[in-house]
Order: sequence, then structure tokens, then C-alpha cells
Amino acid sequence: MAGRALFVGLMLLASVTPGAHAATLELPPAGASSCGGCHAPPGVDTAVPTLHGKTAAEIVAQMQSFRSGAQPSTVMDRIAKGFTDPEIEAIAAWYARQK
Amino acid sequence: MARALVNIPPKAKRGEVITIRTLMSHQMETGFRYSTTGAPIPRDIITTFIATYNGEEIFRAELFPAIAANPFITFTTVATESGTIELTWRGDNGFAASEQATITVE
Amino acid sequence: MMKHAISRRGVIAGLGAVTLGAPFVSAQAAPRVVVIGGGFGGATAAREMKALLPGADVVLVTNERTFTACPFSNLVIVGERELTAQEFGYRSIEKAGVRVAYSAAKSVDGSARVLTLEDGTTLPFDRLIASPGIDINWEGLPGYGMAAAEKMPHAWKAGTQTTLLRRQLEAMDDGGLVVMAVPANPYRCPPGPYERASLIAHYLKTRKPKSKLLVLDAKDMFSKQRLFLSAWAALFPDHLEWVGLSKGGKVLSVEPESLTFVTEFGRHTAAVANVIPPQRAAAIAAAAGIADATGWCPIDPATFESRLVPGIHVLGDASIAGAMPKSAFSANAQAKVCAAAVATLLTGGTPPEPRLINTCYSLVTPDYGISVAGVYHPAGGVIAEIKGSGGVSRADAPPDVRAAEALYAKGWFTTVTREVFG
Amino acid sequence: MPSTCKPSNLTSRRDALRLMGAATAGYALTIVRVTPLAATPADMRTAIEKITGGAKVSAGRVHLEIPPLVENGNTVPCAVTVDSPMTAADHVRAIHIVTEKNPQPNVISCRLGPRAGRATVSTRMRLSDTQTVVAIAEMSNGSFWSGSVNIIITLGACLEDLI
Repeated sequence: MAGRALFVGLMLLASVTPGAHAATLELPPAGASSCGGCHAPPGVDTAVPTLHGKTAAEIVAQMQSFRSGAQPSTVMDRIAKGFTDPEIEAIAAWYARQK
Repeated sequence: MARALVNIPPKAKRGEVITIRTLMSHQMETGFRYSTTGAPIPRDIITTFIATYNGEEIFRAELFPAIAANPFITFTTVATESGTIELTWRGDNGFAASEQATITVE
Repeated sequence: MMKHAISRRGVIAGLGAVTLGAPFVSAQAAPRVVVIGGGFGGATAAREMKALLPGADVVLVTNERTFTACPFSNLVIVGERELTAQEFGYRSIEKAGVRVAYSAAKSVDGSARVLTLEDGTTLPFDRLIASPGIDINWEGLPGYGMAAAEKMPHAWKAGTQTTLLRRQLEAMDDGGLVVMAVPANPYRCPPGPYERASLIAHYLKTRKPKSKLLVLDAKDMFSKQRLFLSAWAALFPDHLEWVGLSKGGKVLSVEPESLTFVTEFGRHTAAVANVIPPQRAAAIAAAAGIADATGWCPIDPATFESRLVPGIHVLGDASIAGAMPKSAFSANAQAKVCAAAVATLLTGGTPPEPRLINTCYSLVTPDYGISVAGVYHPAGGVIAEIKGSGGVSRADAPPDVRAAEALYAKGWFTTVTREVFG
Repeated sequence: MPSTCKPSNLTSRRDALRLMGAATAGYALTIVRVTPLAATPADMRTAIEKITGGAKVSAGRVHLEIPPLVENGNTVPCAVTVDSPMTAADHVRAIHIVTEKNPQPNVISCRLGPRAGRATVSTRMRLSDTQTVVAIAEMSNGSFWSGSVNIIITLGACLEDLI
């Protein structure tokens, strides 16, 4: 969070045009912010695994196998079907950057 | 087969306007749907509802496929005299059902 | 546009004013975002807003110092959980840099962009995020009102009503009839009445086996219906009877003195009565001009901006969110998307098209969970479900899957309350 | 979504359910496809002309009570009340309900008279989409009056496909 704050601040300082500002906000890719409702950061003990610390490839593989049904699941199969491959890849890449 | 729910006050004052609620179990198949094989599902609806009060017609409705399943109709009538209120439903494929209730008017 | 002199620069301590200036704003101005509502939607939005735009002045308006969460409160009603486990404060949110105003929102001047609180405080804003939740529609069910709710609790806002219903169930003699009235859509938490019915039936079966629950419903169809009905048939055949609309289940009025429910075709007198009344967006929505004739708030599906008053965004239970249900999960997901949209707009950008997820868990027993999930996007001016996604738990799932879903339900509650309030 | 579905893409099971809606709890549907049928405002005008025999319809005296926001178009409660003394000399002879976009415009036609005491009827109807619903009253003097209301139908959020 602190890193993101500094980043936004610096970019605002160096602002050029209004349109440039949107790019300075590091928004999660479409859909990613919803994941945090169930998937906690490390240190929270629940039955739902954390996504932090996983590689992008791991998350992509898991989502694809949920979507295809290769990996049995309770709820993730239904959610994975709402995302295309590029969307899953973007979410995975974003989570892989979260510390 | 047919299952009706009817709410008619058993007692009323002479001249009182009473509310009659009716519900007849029926799926009201619209005739606008197709089965898995692509064949049209024929219309099967209740088409007519008639209420009589001691034999005299007091209310009548013509129903179309846009009436929801289990047709629910509420109407009013003036309690004129003690007697019998009879409700009749008729429809496609020979559907016919009726319900009676007695009312005491004081 | 910033129309007001900046008087709250002191609040944004630690950040040089110069870093806050966006080109369309006067050089020293910090964007001011006011958030109405301290529930899952509002608290998430405030916190996310501050995280996305640390330089913004974010004020959260809530009239309670302690938030009492509705999800899992049905377990409190049946004695499987304590109300304190539902209670959360705003200390962490304040620590995150959000100013919290403990007062009720009273009125909004949408053109001047000023919110006035009950305590007289005025809060100018550049963008207002409203997540005020629901109010009971006290005129919606003849015979029912605030006094009646003391005899026939709704328990649809968690807190004293929750414990009142619990005490009534505990005090009821074995052999009593519990009656629950369920309203037509829309209302907060579509599957909530059926989870509550399940848990009350479970309570009766295990603690007061001669008793029974009668559910009088103004609908024929409801959320997760097939799963609930098959679970009830298997688990509670003698303890739960559900009467839908076309079987005469619609309650027309109640008589609180005798705990009587008057339906279209009959009367039922209860030993314990739970009335889930009709609802509408909380009163501030009408006062702010963001609720329409439906009693709810129409919104743009990408930004959650009100269709009626520009500059005000509405999310959570109060909004007309298309296919998304009125759930805490939805409110949390919507709040994050809304905060991102507001931050983007405040920095001169165009909000991206969002994706939203909802997952509603319901407990049939404390160890038997089922769910409905969906993935949503803006389409045709509304929030629509993405075709092919979502759905309910498998009908033929074995007990270990039901048990796993109950654990995931608890996991969701732990995670989301920590994310929002922890 | 109901408010955006074009007739040509009414193909999902959920759309089928919503549009045609014979489903009640536990009733197993076998429907997978829906015919792309929708009436037009012109169809509604034709239906109204058939009711009135071409007579003029004045706006007023007829009140339609329908919830403004409906999540399930399968069962939409609807009450019609007409301002009328309901005397032998001055009463309502008939009340009709028609819709703008349902596959067939007519919903119900009721015949009543002074013995009704009040000119009021209620029913539950199916609405395929967000649309205008019109109620028409035929008075004992032969005049026709109407009231209308626009109803927003949203998809039943959290509703399960019962198929």
C-alpha cells in the first residue's frame, strides 16, 4: 500500500494531462479485487487458501483446471467459467506481484 | 386433481361489499414454448372463470396465456342474501373445476 | 470540479499538498470523497479509496460506533454463535487514514455537493459514495411497525432484534409453532430467509423436537430453492413446512397482539413469530434524491454512479445492481470496483470495464453449506451475469462437499471482515 | 438481462424461464429454446381496438397497482381499480389488461356490474420484459377509460434455474 501511495503521489507530481493520471493508479485487473473477499493474505487462518506467494503460472493452471472441470471444486468451477484466458492471466500476474 | 384455494367470508352484513379471493392450481402452459426436441408445446390454459351468487352470474373473466401459473383472481361483490357462491374454471383440454361456499347474510 | 475552499488540508497530514494537485483541480486541493454507510459496502469503499488515492480526504459517515454484521447472524438466533462475534469497530479504518464521522447522514445537496449530518456537520465532497443499506418499509405490511417488531421480531438488521428472536425461541415451550413471513423480492440477502428457516428447523429438531416451523412466503421461487427443498425433505420433514405464493403463503397483514399472520387464504397463530418485512433503500437515499419510484437506487453498471444525481455513487443493498444480489459479498466487491472508478474519475481517467464476483453461502445446518456464485459485468446498461458462469452447488454433492462449503462460508466471513474492519 | 434481451438472443435457459415462466417449485422443465416472439406497440393498439371496437379511449379513472420493480416476471401482482360509483345507472361493465411486449398483448378481460360494489380486480400476470401495461375500463355509458404504468423487470438475482 505504501509503495502504491508513493507511486501515485510521484506520478501526480509529474502530472501532464488528466488522461495520464488514470494510468498512474495501479488498479487491479478486472475481477481481481473480488477475489480478496474469500482469499485472505498470508497469516489469516481459513479453509480458503491464500493466493499471495503463488506464481502466475500456478494460478493460471489452477483456474484453467477449475474451469474445465479437471480439478474438482465446490465454487471455483462456477467462478472460473466467468473469465477468459487473458483475464485469468492478468489476474494471476497481478496476484503474483502482491506481497 | 385440480386444487383450488378460495377465501369467501362465511358471514356478512346485508349490502356489505365482500372480497372474494381465488387461486386454481394450473401450470398455464402458454403455447409459446418449445420442448428439447424443438416441438412446440401446445397451449394448455384456463380460459374462463365464472362466479355465480345463488345462480346469478356476478363476475366473469377471460384468461390469456399472460396470466401467471396458478391463476389468482380477486374481485368483490355485494352481499345481498344468504346462499351459495359458486366458482367455475374452464380451460383447454376439457379442464373444468368448481368450488362452492355458503355465505350467511344478516 | 473543486468548488469549495479547502479547509481540511490539515487532515491529510504527512502528504505534501503539492503531490495532491491534479491538473483539473486547484493546485492545493485534495480530492474529497465522503462515504455514507459503515457496513460491508461503505467501510470497504472508504478503505479502498484511501488505499488507491492516499492523498484524498476520505470521510466515512456511520451512525454506529459498532457495526453488527448480518451474515452468520442466523447462527446467533439459534444459539450456535454469540452476537459479539458479529461486532466490529472502525479503529483500523481510522488508522488507515480514513476520518470517521459518527453521525447519521441527514441530507445531501447534490448540486452543491455537500452532505449534512444529523449533528449539523457539513461535509463538502467531490464524489460521494453511498452505501446506506436498507430500511424496513414500515408501511409495507399492514399491522407491522416498530412496536410490532418487539413482539414479532424481524431480526433483519443484526443486533438487538437478533437476540430478541433468540430469546423468544429459547423461551418457547416444546411443541410450539414458529411462523416466519418472507416478503417478495427485492430484499436484503435473497437466500437469508431460507438459511434462517433451515437453522431454526435444525434447532427445533435437536432441542424442541415436538415443535415446528411454518414458512409463509410471498414467492414461489427463491434462491438455491432446489438445494434447500431437497435438504429440508431429507433433514427436517417433520420440522419445517414451506408454503409458497401459489399455496397461499403470501402474508397480507399481521396482528402482533396475538402473533397472528393473515394470509390470502387463512390465518396462522404462532408461539414465536418472525416477520421479514418489505424493505427499501435507507431513508438517506430518498433524501439525497438517488432513489427512484421503486424505492431503490438506479446506477451506472460500470462506475456505480447514480442515474439520478451526478457525482454520487451508490452500491450495496440500496442499489439496483441488476443480476447481483443484495449480499455482503456483493457490497464488498462493488465497493472495490466503485472506489477504483471514483479514484480514476478523480484523477481524470476513464474507469475500466469491471468484472465482479458474488458468492452467497448459506448454512442448512452448522456443518452443511450450499452456495450460489456468479460473475458479472456491465452489459446493456445494467449489471449482467456472464453467460455460462455461476450457478449453485451441485445437487448430488456428498456430505464432505457440504461440510467443505460450510467451512468456506466461515472462511469468507473471517477474510472479508478482516479485510474491511481488521 | 431482461431489459436488454433482444428476442433473437433469448436462448439461455434462464431467459426461457423468465420469458415463459410456467415454472413453479419442483416443476421439471424440459424447455431449452424460446421462440423469438414479442408483440409490438402496434399489436397492443390492435388488441385495444378489438376491445373497444374502435371507440375513443380517454386517459384517466383507471388505476393500475403493480410493484414498479419486479425481479420475477413470471408472477407479477396487478390490481386495477376504476373510479366509479358502481350503481345501476353508472358502473363499470368490463376491465381489460393488455401489455406492450408480451408475445400476445391480452392478459385478462373481466366482466362485472353494479353487484360488484366496487370496481376492483386483482390477478398475477407474466411480463416478458420491462414494458408498459395498460388497463382499460368499459363504462355503462359505453365510454372507455384507461390507465397505464411502466414496469421494470430485472432478472431474479440469486434465482436458480429450475431446469
